[in-house]
Amino acid sequence: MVGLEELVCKRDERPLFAPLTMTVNGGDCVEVLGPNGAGKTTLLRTIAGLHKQYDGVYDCANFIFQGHRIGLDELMTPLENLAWFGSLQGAKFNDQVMQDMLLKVGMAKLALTPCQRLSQGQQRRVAMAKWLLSSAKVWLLDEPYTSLDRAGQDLLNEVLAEHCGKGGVVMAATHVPLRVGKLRTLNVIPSEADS
Amino acid sequence: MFAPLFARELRVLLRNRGAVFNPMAFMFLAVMLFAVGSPLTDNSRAQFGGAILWIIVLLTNMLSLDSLFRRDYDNGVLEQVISTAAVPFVAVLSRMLVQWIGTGLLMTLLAPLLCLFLGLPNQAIPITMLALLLGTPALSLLGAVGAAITVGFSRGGILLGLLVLPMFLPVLIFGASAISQAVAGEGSSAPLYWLAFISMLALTIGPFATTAGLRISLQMQ
Amino acid sequence: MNPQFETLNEFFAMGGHALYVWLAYGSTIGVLLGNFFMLRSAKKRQLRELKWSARVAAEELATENE
Amino acid sequence: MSLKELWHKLGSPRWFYQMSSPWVTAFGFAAALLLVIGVIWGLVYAPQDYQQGNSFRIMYVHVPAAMVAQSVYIGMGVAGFVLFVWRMKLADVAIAACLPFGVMLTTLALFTGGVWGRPTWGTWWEWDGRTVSTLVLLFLFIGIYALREAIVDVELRGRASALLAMVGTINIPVIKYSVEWWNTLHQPASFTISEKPTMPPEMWLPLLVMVLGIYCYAAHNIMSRMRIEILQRESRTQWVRNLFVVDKVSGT
Repeated sequence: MVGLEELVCKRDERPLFAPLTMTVNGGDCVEVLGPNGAGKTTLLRTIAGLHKQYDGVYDCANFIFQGHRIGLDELMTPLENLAWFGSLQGAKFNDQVMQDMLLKVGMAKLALTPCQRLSQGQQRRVAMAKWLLSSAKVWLLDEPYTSLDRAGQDLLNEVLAEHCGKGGVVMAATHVPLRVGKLRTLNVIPSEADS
Repeated sequence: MFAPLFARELRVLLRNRGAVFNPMAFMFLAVMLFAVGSPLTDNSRAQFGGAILWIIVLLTNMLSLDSLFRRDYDNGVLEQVISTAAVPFVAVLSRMLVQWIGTGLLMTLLAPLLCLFLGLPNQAIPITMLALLLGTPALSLLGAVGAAITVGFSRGGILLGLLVLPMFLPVLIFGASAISQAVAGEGSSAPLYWLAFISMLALTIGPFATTAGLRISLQMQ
Repeated sequence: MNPQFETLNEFFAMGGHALYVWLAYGSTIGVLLGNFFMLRSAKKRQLRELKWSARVAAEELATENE
Repeated sequence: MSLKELWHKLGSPRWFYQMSSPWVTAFGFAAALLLVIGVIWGLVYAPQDYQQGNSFRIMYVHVPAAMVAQSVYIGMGVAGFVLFVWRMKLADVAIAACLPFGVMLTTLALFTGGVWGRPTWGTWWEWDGRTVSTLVLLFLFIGIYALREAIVDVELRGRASALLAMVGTINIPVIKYSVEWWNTLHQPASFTISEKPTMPPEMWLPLLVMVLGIYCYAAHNIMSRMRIEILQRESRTQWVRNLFVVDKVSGT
């Protein structure tokens, strides 16, 4: 579902890491590992089509992307954010379904509170509901554990495992080890600093 | 797909009242400064009122453009739009349209008040409103390109002005002369047609260029 | 086609417009020439730098091969 | 060489560097020759204007500068299009080279315009249609310049300035027309300094020579700037190093 072939991301015309080749199939959970500054974020942004400077080939369709920035409008409620996210992809989510998802991530009580009053961790949970609602097969997640509490991290693991179990794909850049059944690793090795 | 996205933007506009209210307050403040700073006689009011009005409209629009994509850029909504939307163009277009509603359309509705404060005769009010209605879309659409390119800089304000104000010049010329011709009691259909043409041209290139500009700016993160 | 001026003095006077004509031509020629020479010196400086770094690179390569 | 081949080769800065060398020299000599002929022709042989007298001769330096400055901007817009659509690196080099030259030429046109305005209008600065168009052109150049200064990443800098140059180029006709229109409304009842349609050949021929001369100068200047820029950007590549290693061997 995701294919990388000799993919090298670049910034300011300089390669960030050694070429990456990988074929990710349905059900795979891929941990993108690498030291700080290796280009994990840039790799995910490239696959999501946000970063355009690269050599090599990649192929990825039907995905969602979760970056450092949560991607919720702080003036709107979680419910409105979810509905908006659906309309971005031309889908219309049923109210009932949205509520179920918010319940699942433990945010049902705050469904009608503007996001600016939610904590970072709570906003992350809302984002999780967003992934669950979308029909995307591939989840590209950048540091998904950030600002989540213990329970939240457990929830995340559960959600990821469930997604992979249904034949979905997760690619996550993280420093916290993922606890998901079948785990694959993609090592991002920074290219030698060219002086 | 357009309707729900457009509705969302409208809702944001209603909740983010500062983004609408502050530029309008600035506009009236600027009108006051002009009126007090230059002792306009009745004659010169009729002569320069249109130009002053349009200059203030231009500056107000430029100020509000700086925040057009700023919030969406900072909170990650923009990268969601560009990466996951089925057609990012539609979302961007609806954002631009709502920006126009919050500035250009509002200014059009407030035009009688502006005319009153600037001492323009009553007979000029309909033409002034029409000129604003036809000319301000060009400001929002062309200005959005500059806003998209500068959104990646933490302080893009002055640069934004430098980029978009030269492109606003035709709107100023035709807009101001539409009003001055109306004041003089002449027909002002020629400048009005031109304003409509410029807005149409801006509509054909603005949204595409803005989306392209946002794609560039998102790579700066 | 004949010269429009009888004497050299007349030519320099430009019919009373000397200041403007010579200012305009002087500034144009000055800018064009100045720009040309500035570019040339920039090019020379760059060539010197590149030659230097090429030599450094070549010597490094030679020591590596030994 | 077919057009398609040429197109592919243009993608390689190295190829441009090697092929441009004789062209730079040729344009340089052509510019020198044409400008010397044009200046002498314009200063000495062209007839006086019946109204403006000898100050009319300023036209021969002012009009070409203004014309070519505008062409340089449009050229930049075309380069922007090429960069945007085909991601051709050379186009970014061209934009980078056009910018300083364009700013310089536009400023020169404004300055000589003012110097010409003093004896004709009685003022150094008049808000004439041409003045305004040229001033807007200068602001358009400065805008792109400022944008390029603000972006660090080479590729993004190129793409952003390409986008802006394209939008600006589309806008230039509208701006020019609107300014002309404005000018006919506000122009005081004095004569305009423009090439009158009745201008006799002995007046416009030197102008033609000067225009061609400035075009050649522009080609020479922009190409040499591009060559410097290419060497700068590719200084780490083997082909640039080889250029100088060979020099050294043949020199010893």
